[in-house]
Amino acid sequence: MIELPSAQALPVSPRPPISRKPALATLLLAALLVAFPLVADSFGLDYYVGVVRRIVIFALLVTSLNLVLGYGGLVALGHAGFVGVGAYTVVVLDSIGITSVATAWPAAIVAGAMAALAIGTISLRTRGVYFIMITLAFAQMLYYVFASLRNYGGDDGYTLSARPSMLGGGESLEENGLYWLVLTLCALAFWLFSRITVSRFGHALGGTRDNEKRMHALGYPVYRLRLLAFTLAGALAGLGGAMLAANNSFVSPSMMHWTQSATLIVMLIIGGVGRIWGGVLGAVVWLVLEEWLKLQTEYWHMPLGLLLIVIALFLPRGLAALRWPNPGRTRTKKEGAE
Amino acid sequence: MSVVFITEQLLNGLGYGLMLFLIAAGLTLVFGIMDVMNLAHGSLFMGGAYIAAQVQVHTGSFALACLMAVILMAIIAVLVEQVLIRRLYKADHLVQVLATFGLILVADDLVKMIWGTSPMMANLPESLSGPVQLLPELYYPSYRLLIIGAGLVVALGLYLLVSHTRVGMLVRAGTSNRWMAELMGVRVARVFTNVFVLGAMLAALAGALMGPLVAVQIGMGEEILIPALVVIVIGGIGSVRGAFIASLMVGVVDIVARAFLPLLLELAIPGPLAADLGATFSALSMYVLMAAVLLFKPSGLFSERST
Amino acid sequence: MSLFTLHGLVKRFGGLLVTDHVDLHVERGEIHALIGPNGAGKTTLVNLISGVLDPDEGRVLLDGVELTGKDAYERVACGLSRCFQITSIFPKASVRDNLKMALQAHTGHSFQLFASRAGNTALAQGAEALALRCGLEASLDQIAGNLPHGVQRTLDVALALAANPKLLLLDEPMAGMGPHESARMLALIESLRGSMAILLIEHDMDAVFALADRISVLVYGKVLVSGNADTIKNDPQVQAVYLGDEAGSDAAIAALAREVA
Amino acid sequence: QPVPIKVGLALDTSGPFSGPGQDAQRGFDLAIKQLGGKLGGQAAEFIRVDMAGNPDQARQLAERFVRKDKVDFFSGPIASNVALAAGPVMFAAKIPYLSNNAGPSQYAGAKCNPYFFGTAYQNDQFHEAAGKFAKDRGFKKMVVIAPNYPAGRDGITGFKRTYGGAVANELYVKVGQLDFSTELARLRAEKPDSLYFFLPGAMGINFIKQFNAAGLQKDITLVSTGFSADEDVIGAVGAPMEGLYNTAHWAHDLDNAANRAFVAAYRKDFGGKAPSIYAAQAYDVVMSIDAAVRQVKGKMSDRPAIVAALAKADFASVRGPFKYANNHYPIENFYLRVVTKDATGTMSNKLAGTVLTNYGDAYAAECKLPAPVRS
Amino acid sequence: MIGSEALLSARGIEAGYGASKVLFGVDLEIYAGQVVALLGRNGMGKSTTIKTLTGTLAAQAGEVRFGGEKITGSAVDRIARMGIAIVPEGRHVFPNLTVREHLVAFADNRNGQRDAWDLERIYDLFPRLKERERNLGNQLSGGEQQMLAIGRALSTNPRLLILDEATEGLAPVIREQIWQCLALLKAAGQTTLVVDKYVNRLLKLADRHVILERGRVAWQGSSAELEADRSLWSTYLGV
Ligand SMILES: Nc1ncnc2c1ncn2[C@@H]1O[C@H](COP(=O)(O)OP(=O)(O)OP(=O)(O)O)[C@@H](O)[C@H]1O
Ligand SMILES: Nc1ncnc2c1ncn2[C@@H]1O[C@H](COP(=O)(O)OP(=O)(O)OP(=O)(O)O)[C@@H](O)[C@H]1O
Ligand SMILES: [Mg+2]
Ligand SMILES: [Mg+2]
Repeated sequence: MIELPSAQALPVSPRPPISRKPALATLLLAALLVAFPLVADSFGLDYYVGVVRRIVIFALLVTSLNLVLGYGGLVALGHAGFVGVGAYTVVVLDSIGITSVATAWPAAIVAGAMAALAIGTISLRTRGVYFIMITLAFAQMLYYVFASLRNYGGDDGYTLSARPSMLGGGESLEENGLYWLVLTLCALAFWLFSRITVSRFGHALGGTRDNEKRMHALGYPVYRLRLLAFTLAGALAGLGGAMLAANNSFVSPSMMHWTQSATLIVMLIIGGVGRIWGGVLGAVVWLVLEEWLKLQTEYWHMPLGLLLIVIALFLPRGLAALRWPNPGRTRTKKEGAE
Repeated sequence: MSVVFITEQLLNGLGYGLMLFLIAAGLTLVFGIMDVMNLAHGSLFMGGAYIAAQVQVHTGSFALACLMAVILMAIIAVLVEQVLIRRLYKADHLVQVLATFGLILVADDLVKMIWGTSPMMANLPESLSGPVQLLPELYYPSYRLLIIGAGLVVALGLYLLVSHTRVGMLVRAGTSNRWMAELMGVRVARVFTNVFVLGAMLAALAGALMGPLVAVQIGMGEEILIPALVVIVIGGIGSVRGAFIASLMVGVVDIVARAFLPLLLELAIPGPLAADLGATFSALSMYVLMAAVLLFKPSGLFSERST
Repeated sequence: MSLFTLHGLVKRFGGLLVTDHVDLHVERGEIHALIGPNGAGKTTLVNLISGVLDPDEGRVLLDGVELTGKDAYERVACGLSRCFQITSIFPKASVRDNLKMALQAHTGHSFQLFASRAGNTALAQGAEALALRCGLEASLDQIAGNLPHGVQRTLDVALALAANPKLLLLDEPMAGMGPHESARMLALIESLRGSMAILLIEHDMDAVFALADRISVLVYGKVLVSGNADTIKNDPQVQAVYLGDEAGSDAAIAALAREVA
Repeated sequence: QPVPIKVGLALDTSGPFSGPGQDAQRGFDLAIKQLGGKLGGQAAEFIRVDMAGNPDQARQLAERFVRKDKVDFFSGPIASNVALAAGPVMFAAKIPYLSNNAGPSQYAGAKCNPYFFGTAYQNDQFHEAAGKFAKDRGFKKMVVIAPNYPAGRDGITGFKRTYGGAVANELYVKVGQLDFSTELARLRAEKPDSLYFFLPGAMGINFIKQFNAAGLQKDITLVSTGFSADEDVIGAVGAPMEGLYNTAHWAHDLDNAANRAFVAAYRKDFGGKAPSIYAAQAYDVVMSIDAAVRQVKGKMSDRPAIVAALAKADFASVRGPFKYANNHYPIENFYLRVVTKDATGTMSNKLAGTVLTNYGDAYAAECKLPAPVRS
Repeated sequence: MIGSEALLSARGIEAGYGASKVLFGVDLEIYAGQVVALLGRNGMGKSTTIKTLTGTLAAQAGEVRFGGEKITGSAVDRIARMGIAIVPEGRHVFPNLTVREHLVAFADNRNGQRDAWDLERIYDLFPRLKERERNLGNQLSGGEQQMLAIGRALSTNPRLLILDEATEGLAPVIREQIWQCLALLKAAGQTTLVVDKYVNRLLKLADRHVILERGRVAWQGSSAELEADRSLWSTYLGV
C-alpha cells in the first residue's frame, strides 16, 4: 500500500483541526472573494473575475481529490474522469435544450457520484499502485468513449449552445452572477468537506489509511467506508466539471485525459496531502504560476518543473505544512515492512 | 483472411508487444523492483532517441548511434541519480511522482532548447531498411525482426539478472527494508545507483531502437509511459516474467482489436462504422485488459512484491 | 453447549495443508490456551476465526451464530475480537485517539458525515475508562509509536477489548516482554477471566500454565491433545514435539561442547 | 499619439502541435519584421502566448485577449478543436479571428460568422484536391487511412467527394497511434494501386517510416495532404519520402513575386531552411491584416468596416490568386507537389502542376453572409 | 582461547533518540571467542546499545573500536562487512525475498572459518526452513521468521554475532535448539553478544554478564558471580 505524508485525520491532541485564528482568516478571505467582482469592474480587472472563478473551481476539484487521496489514502489517478462526466452531463442536457443550472448541476453531481460508485466498486478491490493504475484505466476508457461520441463533437469538443441560466428559461447568468454562484457552492462544498474530516466518518476513513488491517479487526466496514469517500469525491468532481463547462461554455475530452488527473494530484501534493487547506493552496499556487510564467517566457515548463522538484525535496508535506505543522507526526517511510 | 495474413498479424502483435517490453524493461527495474515511481522514465527514452538520431545524422552509423545514446544517457542518469533520485528512495510514491513530473517538464524544455520543436530525423540503417521474406507469401520488415530480437535478448538478460543473480535479491532487500539490508552489509546506495543507471540505459536503448520507427519529438516519452506502466502492472509489479508475458498479451489483444475485430464487424455492420468501432475499441483494449486482469488478480499476474 | 466451536476447519496454502480438519471448542468464561511448535498453524487459525483468511472447508460458530463466510468486521459485531502477533496499532496517533478509534466502531455507525466527533464526550470518557482498565492512563496523550514495546503490546490488547467481546483472541501477547512486563500483562489477562472467553496463543509456558483452564496442542495443523495444565505437562508426545526437556538438552550441550573442543 | 493596434497570437509553442506551431510563429515573425512592426503604417503590438494546443486553456487565453488585452485581431491556433474553443469568445466580442491554419466546417456552413476568416483553407479542400488528383491519375483501387476523429472522418468524406468512385477500403486508426504494422499488413493483403493517408503530426511520420520499412512503396503509390509531406516532416523522415505526391494551396517554389520574396527572406532568416505551409499561412494572415488596416486608415472602432476590408483580401498572397467566398473561406488554387531531391541533394517538395483552380469549399452555399464586395 | 586485545570495545557511549537520551556512558568489552550477555529490564537500553555498536544510531559521545579499528561514525554496511552480524529485535525478515534468498543473498565468510556456515548447515539447524524454502518472508510464521533471521546472520559467518531477543516467539524445543547451537558456536570459537530474557539459560552459556540500568552499566561479572548474588536479579532483572 502506498504510504502518504502524515495527515490530519487523527488529531494528536483533542484540539479541533481548524483553530480559531485560521477561522478568522477564512472569513476575511471569503469577504474579499465576494467583493472582488464589484471592485474588479471599477479597476478594469474584470478579466480576472473569470480567472478567479476558474481557480475557485479547481480548488473544489483538488479538495474533492484530497478526500480520497489525503484522508482515504487512496491514490486515484482517474479523478479527471469524473470531472469529465460532470461536464458532459451538462453537454447532454444542453443538447436537448436544458440550460438551467438548477437542473444541470444536480444532474452532474448525481452522474459523478454514479460513475465513482461504479468504478470504485471494482477498483477498491485493489491496493496501492494497482489502484492507481486501475483508476487510470477507467478514466482513459471514459476519455476514449467521449472522444468517439460524434454527436457531442468527439474530440473537437462541444460548444454550449447558450450560457447557463439560473432556472429553466430564465435570463442567463452573466459573468458575475456565475462567479457568485460558483463561489457560494464551492464554499458550501468546502465547508461540508471540512466537517467530514472531523466527523466520525472522517476519523474512520483516516484509520483505514493509517492501518487497514487493524480497522478490519476493530469491526469497521473498510470497503464501504472507502467506497463512500470515493463516491462523495466523485460527486464533488462532477459538480466541479459542470462548473468548468459553464465557465468555458465549452467541453472537450481533453479535460479528462490522464495528464489532467495527474495535474490535479500534483496540485494537491504542492498544497499538502491530507490537510484541510491543501487542495485550495495547491490549486491557487499552481494555476497562478502557470498563468504568470506563460507570459514571461516561452520556456515556462522548466521553472515550473524545477519548482516541483524543489518542493518535493524540501517541502514534501506541501505548503500547508508550513502553516499547520502537526506535531508528533514522523513522516512515514517505506522501511521496516512489518 | 489467409493463413499468411493471420500469421503476419500475430507476428505483428508479438512485435508490438516486444516493443512495449523493450520500453517497460528499464521501468521494471526502477519502478518494479526499486519501487521508485519514476514518471520521467519516458524522458530517458526520449533522450536516447534524440541522441541516437543526432549521432546517426552526423556519423551515419546506426550501431555507433545506439552505443552513444546508451553511454551518454548513462552519464546523465548518474548525475540525475546523485542529485535527485537518491533523495527520493525513502520518500513515499507521491513525492516521487511530484519530483519526476517536474523532471519531465525540465527535460522537455531542455530538448526544445537543444533540438527545437520540429521532429528529428532518425533513419533506418540501410542494411535493415527493407523487408525480408519469411514465408513464400510473407514479407516482414527486417528492422522489426531486429526489434523483436532485441526485445527477447533484453527480456532474457533481465530475467537472469533479477532472478538468478544476487543483484536482484540485494535490490529487493534494499527496497523493502533498507536499514536491514545495510545491517547485512549491502552497499545499498551503490547498488541502487547502478540499477537506476542500468534502467536508464535500457530506456535509452529502447529510444535509440524505436527512433527509426516513430517520430522523434518532444512528448514521445509521455506517450509510451502509460503503455509501459500498464504492461508492468498487468504482469505484476516487480516480475520480469510477468512484464514479458503481459507485453505479449497487450500486443496480441491490440492486434485482435485492430486487425480482426473490424473484419468481423464488417460482416455485420457497414464498413466505416465497423472500422470506427474497431478503432475506438483498439484504443480501449489495453485498459480493458488491465482492468479485467486486476479484477480477477488484484495484484497482477505474477506479483512478486508484497505491498 | 459451548460458546465457541470449530468444525473440521481446513486451510491450504497451495499444496501445504496448514490447518488440518481442526475441531475445537471454547466454553464461556474459559481461558483456553493454544500452543504448538512454530509454524503449527496457530496464527493461521486465528486468521481463519477472525475472518482475515477464508477456510477451504469447515465451519466457525460463536454463541450459535454461524461466522463462516462473514466479513471480518461483521464477526466483531458478533462478539469476536483479536489482537495481533506483530503489534498493530495507529503508531502516529496518541493512545487516546487509538482508543477512541477502537470505541467508535462499537458506539453507533461510522457513516455520520457532518457532525464533528470532537464533541462526543461518551467516546472521550470511554477511552479514559478503557485506559484505566488496561493501565494505560499514564500514557494517554503520548504518541503510540514512541512508547516502549511492552506498552504498545498492551495498547494492542486494549484496542481488542474495546469491543468487549464474547471471545477474545490473543496471539502471543507476551511476545518481546521481559519478566516485569510479562507479569503486568498476565495480571491484565487474569483480570478478564470470567468476563469473556479467551483463546490464548503463547510460547511463554509459565504464563500459559498460570492462566489456562484448558490447553490444546496444535501440531502440523492438527489438534494433538487437549486437557488441563498437568495432562499437557506430562504428555510425552507434547514434551517431544513442543516442550522438550531441559535437563536432557543440557547434557546434550555438554556432550557437543566436548566433542568440538 | 494613437494607441497601438493589438493582435493576439495564441501560439502552439509547446504541446502536441509545437512543430507546426513553431513554423507558424516564424511566419508571423517574418511578416511583422518586414512590416517594421507596424500594421497599415500604424504602430502595432503583437501579444504572443503559448496555448499548448489545449482547448480548455485556449478558452482561457481567448478571454484574456478580449477582456484584459482588448485585442483588435486574433490568430494563432493550429488545431481545429482549439479554434472551435476560442472562436465563440471572439465572435461575441466582435473581434476578427483570422485562422492561420484550422478551417473547421462548423464555421463554413450555416453557422458561418462574419468575424471568422478561414484565411488558410477549409479543411475539406485539401482532401478534395487529393481526391481530384487521384481521380485524374486514374487510380483504380484506392485505400484511404485516417485517424478516428472528426477531422479525420471529414477528410475522408472530402476525398471521396472529388474522387468520385468508391474507395476499396477505409482504415481508421486511433489518435496518436505508435505502430501501424496491422494496417500495413492489411494493405499488403489488399494490394491497392494507391493509398491516400491523412495522418497529422507524429502519426504521419511513424506511418511513412513503417510503410517503407515494410517495403510497400514499390507497389503502392502514396498520396497525402501537404501537411503530412511538409518541410518539417521531410526533415524528420528524409529519404523514404522520395516520390510522395501531396496536394496543397501553396508550394515554396510557387512562382509569384510575393512568394519569391517570402521564401528568400525566410531562408535568409532561418538558416536556409525552406518555409513550410504553416509559415506561409501565418505570413499571409499578418499581410492581410496589414492591408485591411491600411484601407480603414487605422480606424479600429468601426468593426464592420474592418471586416469588410479584410473580406476584400486585396493583399499579395504568397499563394498567388486569393479571394474569400461569402463564408470568409478562401477561393484559391490547389497544387500538386512531389517530394524530390533538389539540386543540392536535399529532400524537398517540388511543384508538379495545378489540381484545382479558384476552388471554393462545399459549405459556402449554406452560409447566409453576403459575398464580399471587391474593389 | 580469549584474545589479549578486545575484539570489540566500547568506551563511554552516550546515545539517544532525538531529545530523549537513553545511554549515559556505556563501557563494554568483548574478547574474541567470548560470549557476553547483556542484561537489564525492558527499556534500559540494551537494544539501543546494540544499535549504536552497529552504527544504526550515531553515538553522541564515546568511541567504539572493532578489531582494533575505530568504527564510531562509519556506515552501517561497512561495519557489517567488517564482520558484525545481528539478529535484530523484531526479526526484520525481508517480505519480498524467499527463505532461500535470505540465506544466499548475503552469504559470505567474514571470519574466514574452515567449516563455514552454508545453506546446508543452516538447513540442518532449522529443517523447518528447508520445508519452507520457497516461501516469501512474509509467508512465514513468527517463529519461522525468527529462525530465518538467525540463519541469515549466520550465513555471513560474522566475527561478532549479536542476538537481540533471538529466542523471541520460539517454541521451547526450538529455543533449546538455539541454546545448543549457541553453545556449539561458542565451542567453535564464535564471539557472541546476546540479549535475552531467559537469564537461567544465559548463565550456562555466557562467559561474562553485563547489566544495564537506565543506560549505564550497573554491574558486570561471571556467571558464577551472577548466580551467587540473587539481589542483582531482583534489583536489575525484575525476577
Ligand atoms: N501466505 C502463506 N503462504 C504459504 N505458506 C504460509 C503462508 N502463511 C503462513 N504459511 C505457512 O503456514 C504455516 C503456519 O503458519 P502460522 O503463522 O499459523 O504458524 P504459527 O503456529 O502461528 O507459528 P508461530 O508460533 O511461529 O507464530 C507456517 O509454516 C507458514 O510457513
Ligand atoms: N525509536 C525510538 N524512538 C524514541 N525512543 C525510543 C526508540 N526506541 C527505543 N526508545 C526508548 O529508549 C529506551 C531504551 O529502549 P531499548 O529498546 O534500548 O530498551 P531495551 O533494553 O532493548 O528494552 P527491551 O527489552 O524492551 O528491548 C526505552 O525507554 C524506549 O522507550
Ligand atoms: Mg504465530
Ligand atoms: Mg530491546
